[in-house]
Amino acid sequence: MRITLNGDPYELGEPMTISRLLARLDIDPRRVAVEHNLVVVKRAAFASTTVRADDTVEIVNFVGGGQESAP
Amino acid sequence: MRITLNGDPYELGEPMTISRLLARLDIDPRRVAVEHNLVVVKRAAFASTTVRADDTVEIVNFVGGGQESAP
Amino acid sequence: MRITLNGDPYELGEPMTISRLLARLDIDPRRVAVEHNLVVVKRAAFASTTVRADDTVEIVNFVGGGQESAP
Amino acid sequence: MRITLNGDPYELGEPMTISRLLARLDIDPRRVAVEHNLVVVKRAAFASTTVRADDTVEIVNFVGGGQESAP
Amino acid sequence: MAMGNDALVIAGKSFSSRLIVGTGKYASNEIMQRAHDASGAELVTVAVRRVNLSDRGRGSLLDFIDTGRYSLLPNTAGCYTADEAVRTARLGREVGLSEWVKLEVIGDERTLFPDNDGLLEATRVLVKEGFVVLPYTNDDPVVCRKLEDAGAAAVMPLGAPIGSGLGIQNLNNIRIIREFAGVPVIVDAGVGTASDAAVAMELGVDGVLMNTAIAGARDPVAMADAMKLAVAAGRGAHLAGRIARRRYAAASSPADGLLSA
Amino acid sequence: MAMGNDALVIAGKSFSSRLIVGTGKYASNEIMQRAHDASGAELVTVAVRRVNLSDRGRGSLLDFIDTGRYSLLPNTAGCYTADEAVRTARLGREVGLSEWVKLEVIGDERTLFPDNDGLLEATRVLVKEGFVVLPYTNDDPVVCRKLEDAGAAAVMPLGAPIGSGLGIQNLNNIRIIREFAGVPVIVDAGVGTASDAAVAMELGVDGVLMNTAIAGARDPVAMADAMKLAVAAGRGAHLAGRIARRRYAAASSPADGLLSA
Amino acid sequence: MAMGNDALVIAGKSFSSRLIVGTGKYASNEIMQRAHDASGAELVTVAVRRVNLSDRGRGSLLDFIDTGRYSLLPNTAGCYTADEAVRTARLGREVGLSEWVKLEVIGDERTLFPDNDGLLEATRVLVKEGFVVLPYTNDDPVVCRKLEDAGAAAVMPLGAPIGSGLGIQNLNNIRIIREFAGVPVIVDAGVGTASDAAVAMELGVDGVLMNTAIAGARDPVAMADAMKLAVAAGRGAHLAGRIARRRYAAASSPADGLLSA
Amino acid sequence: MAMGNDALVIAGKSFSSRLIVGTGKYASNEIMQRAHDASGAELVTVAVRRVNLSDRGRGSLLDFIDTGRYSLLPNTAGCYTADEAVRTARLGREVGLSEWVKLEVIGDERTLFPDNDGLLEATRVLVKEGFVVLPYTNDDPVVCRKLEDAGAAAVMPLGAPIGSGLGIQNLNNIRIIREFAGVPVIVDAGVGTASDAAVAMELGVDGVLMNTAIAGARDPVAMADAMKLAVAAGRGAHLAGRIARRRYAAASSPADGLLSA
Repeated sequence: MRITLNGDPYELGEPMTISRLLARLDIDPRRVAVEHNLVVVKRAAFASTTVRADDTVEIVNFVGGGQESAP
Repeated sequence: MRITLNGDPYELGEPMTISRLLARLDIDPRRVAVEHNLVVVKRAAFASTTVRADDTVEIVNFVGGGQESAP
Repeated sequence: MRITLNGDPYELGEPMTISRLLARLDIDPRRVAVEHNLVVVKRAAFASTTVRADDTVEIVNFVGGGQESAP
Repeated sequence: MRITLNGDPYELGEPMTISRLLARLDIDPRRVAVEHNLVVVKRAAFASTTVRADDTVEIVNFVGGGQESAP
Repeated sequence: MAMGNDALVIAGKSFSSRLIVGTGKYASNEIMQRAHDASGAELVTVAVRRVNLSDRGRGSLLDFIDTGRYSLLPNTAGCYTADEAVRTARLGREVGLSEWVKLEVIGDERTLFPDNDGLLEATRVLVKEGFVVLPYTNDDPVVCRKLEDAGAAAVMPLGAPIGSGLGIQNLNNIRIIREFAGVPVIVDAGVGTASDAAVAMELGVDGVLMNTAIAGARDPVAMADAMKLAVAAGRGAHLAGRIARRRYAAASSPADGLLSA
Repeated sequence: MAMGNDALVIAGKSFSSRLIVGTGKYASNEIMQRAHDASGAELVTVAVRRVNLSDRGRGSLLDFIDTGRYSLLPNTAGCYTADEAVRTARLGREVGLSEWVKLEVIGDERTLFPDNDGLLEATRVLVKEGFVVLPYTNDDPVVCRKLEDAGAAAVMPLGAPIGSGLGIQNLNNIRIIREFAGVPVIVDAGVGTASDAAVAMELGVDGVLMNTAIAGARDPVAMADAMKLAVAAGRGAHLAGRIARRRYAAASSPADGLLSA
Repeated sequence: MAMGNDALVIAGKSFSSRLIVGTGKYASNEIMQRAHDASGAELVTVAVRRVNLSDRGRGSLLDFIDTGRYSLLPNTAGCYTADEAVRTARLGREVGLSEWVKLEVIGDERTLFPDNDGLLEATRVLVKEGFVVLPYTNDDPVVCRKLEDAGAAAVMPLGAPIGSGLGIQNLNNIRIIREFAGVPVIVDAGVGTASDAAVAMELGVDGVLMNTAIAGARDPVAMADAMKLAVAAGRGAHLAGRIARRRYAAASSPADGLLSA
Repeated sequence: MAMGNDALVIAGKSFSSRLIVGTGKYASNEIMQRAHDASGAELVTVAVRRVNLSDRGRGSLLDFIDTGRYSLLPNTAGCYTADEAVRTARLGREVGLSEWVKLEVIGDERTLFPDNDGLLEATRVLVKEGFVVLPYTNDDPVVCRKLEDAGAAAVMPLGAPIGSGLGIQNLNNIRIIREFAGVPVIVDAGVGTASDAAVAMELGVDGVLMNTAIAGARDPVAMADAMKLAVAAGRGAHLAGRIARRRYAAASSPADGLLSA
């Protein structure tokens, strides 16, 4: 099964929680925020939110930036 | 019967066309524009448009002005 | 006998050294400079320089001032 | 015999008037001014002023120029 | 002469003068008339107001503007909402029998800065009704682009607050607006004296609109003449291509042939 | 017209144009001639140089200046001492048969700033010899007063370094010089574009002298025309009396009679 | 010392520094860290971006920002619609566990000028959701008032285009904004060097936000120190009350007691 | 800290502060003392005047200047000829037992502009007598070079007229003077507020001297502190190397990783 992860197709294998997805991606959950099908998921809900086929997931963090960037 | 003319109450007596109203007010119809109940009346329709009780009439013209005026 | 002291006539009585003149004027010699007949007198020479009749003496000190003053 | 003409040595051959010198140089006397041994020579005196050996002569005219030129 | 074939074209209409003038604040209509004449302007903006029913004394403004010589540009001065501005524009069209309107929607009565939202909304409505809309706006390149997209026939960014006489405050913004705009750019408001108008034109804008700088001068007629010259001077310099700036010294006389050489 | 009786008078001689132009740096004498024509100038400054004895090719400069129309103002461009300047001035008088001289004594070859000591010394000598001396000087009110006391017919402070095109750098000094001077003040050097000339004239100075700004423009003839207009515009605005500056907003349309009222 | 009890207060939170800095464009995170230290800033803005799944190499930005010392200000840099900006702000809140957001809705990719409509819309949404919204906007007093009415905790008008380093282009507008605003005014963007920051603070604004001026300097750490000093200097001068301007001369030494007297 | 090893060196003497302050126009000697303390200055200029024989009331100025902490710089304020200035300088040396003198020869009592001829003459005399001469002069590169050639230990061009508070009027001249001078350049006079001092230092000059801007401020002590910071800020920015100016837009946040991407 596939999902859209950060804009790209991603092969997930089977449904899993956001916590497991982050673990598989080796991402520290305390440093990121996750949007699941356009809804922000609170960190506390990572373990109870399941990503399924065709879902859209965004995982973001902070990067250097001062004022708006030109596309 | 009364109408509201340029923001003030005005005693009209009887219903009359805009042409007659302008004549009574001694206003040259070629120098003004008339709004009748928030609708602009074309000059050609002055003679066929009747002002009735409680109507609202605005009669405007050009005055000196360059850039917007402070209220 | 008279001298000109700081631009004004001054009654000296008798010839005297600059040291005595300063003492009489109650001026601390360490805080001023003295010009005697247009020549600057070193502090060390105050005691050995005598002011005589018709001499011109200037006694100056430091005052507040940043940039030039309008006359 | 040589003179210094406009800063350079110049072989004159024999003493001659400024008028003749200008004629030899094919220069219209009405368009120039002449300095002879650092003294300006009036145009009227061109015919009566003789240039001799070792004299210094400057012949100048107007050229385009607005504000001072860098050397 | 150089300016001859350098016309200002707005909505297909051609003007040989790039100066647009107002009709407010003059000591008398006669002085206004002479100032208009001296300014060489061909486009004159007028306000739309209720006929004064109590005092009908002073003659109509139009008795002092030769509409054969000057095109009238009704404005929506004093309007604070899109609705008011639209109503005023429609009435102005009936009085002047012209589709042109200098659109103003004011956002603040102290600074008379525009309300760009209301301005954009009114522009859309009036363009749909066939008006030639010239909106008075802030010197904001994004707002100017939106107005152009909405169908404005020109954009008229302010150089400084109305009547301030401060001259163009933000040369960079005006230059950017001119660089990106696909319609004429007219600097509206802020000019105080002749050089301000020249500076604006040198930025490459297409025209300048002013009222107070002329009407409020000690001698309005002489100032109108000066403004006419300044707008032409600035335009001419823009087209002629100025020299580059250098920190110092470039000879303008030949270095050779000096006596000292 | 307003400018008609507003002549520039120097040493008793009257000029209807307040723009003085140069003759250097033009691509050709023909372009110079057309630029002079477009500028409306009546006074033209020329440099004095040794006749080139080796190459007599190109015709004389004077073939391209109608001395019936233009008065010549010989200059001492390139002189670095009072002596050189005096010698050059004397020779210039013989060539041009005129007492007028634009006196330059340069103090630094990089910036071409004047040497005010040498300038003052040369002014004294030449005035004694009956010259009408117009000295190019720094924008220093004290130096200008000394030059006037020495008999200069006008003072010509620089607006910015020669050929820099930076425009008037120190408006305050130029204004002070104009305020205190008893002779005409001509801004000499620094103008880059039309508005710079207008700004100078608005300060109240009596004229502007320029060369590079016109000769170095992409289109010298068009720029000369723009400068003519700018000088007249700035002068006109100065005489007309500009409005006061305010931080914001002054209505230029009446507040009463609004639909919203 | 004078600044001690002159805190910048935004949404009830107090800062002893009036300088807000960015985290972009640094040659390395180490240099950024040292520049932040030198700047004395207490508020640091960061961008929100997708985690790079392919390259996880370089450590997290947060490893170089001591969140005990610096408060984070997530921004919506690069968002071109209200929706994007709102989504980005919500995600930023989750990462940083803070309600504060530097709201940016860009209207033009060349100039990076804000889209004030989108900005206003996003401000309304985020304020309703409990965000402390600091919007980056144009120097338009009307837009600033609308943002304040919409609940913005401060307004952040630009001094000049992002990264231009031109300094405050429109002093008059910034002063007007400060005069009318009921919330803190932070000048965001346009500062190029220390004096630009001092000029902004002297206008009375409450703070300055900059990134490129520091990160892009030849020596970012030294420039950060200079900016810290400049912001304090400008603030101090504003509070101290500068002398009035005069065209010339006022003695600062006594006239009496001169030898010449 | 960065400034630590960036000392101002004049005639071999090293100062850690680049701000030189005056002692005139203070409401009281106590306020002056606190302002000096806040300014961080190490060099303080004082005027030389006749002792007031009639009123000996108020204590000596020196009771309020710790000569262990501050070096005194006697000035020749109010002198209008080289002779007066030389006499005054000699007397000042005797009072202060220091060879240093801030040399002033005034050429005009309204503007207090220097008389550069007299200044040069007095400089030559005093240098021969072993003085360390710091002449107050106009912003004229040629005059500054002559003063340097005459042995001046530094040159002190004015930024604007004494007490005007106008700020640096001619940035280009000051930059040129700094570029060509072989001795320290101190901007003397014209500073009105903190940013003016920062601007001067950013031009690369070695120091700033001011009196009225501090003494005449509403709160002289706070302004002295602001000036200290501004001078350090401007110096720091000069050394740090500012970013280049661009007309618009340079991103300071990365473009990739946007949600919209």
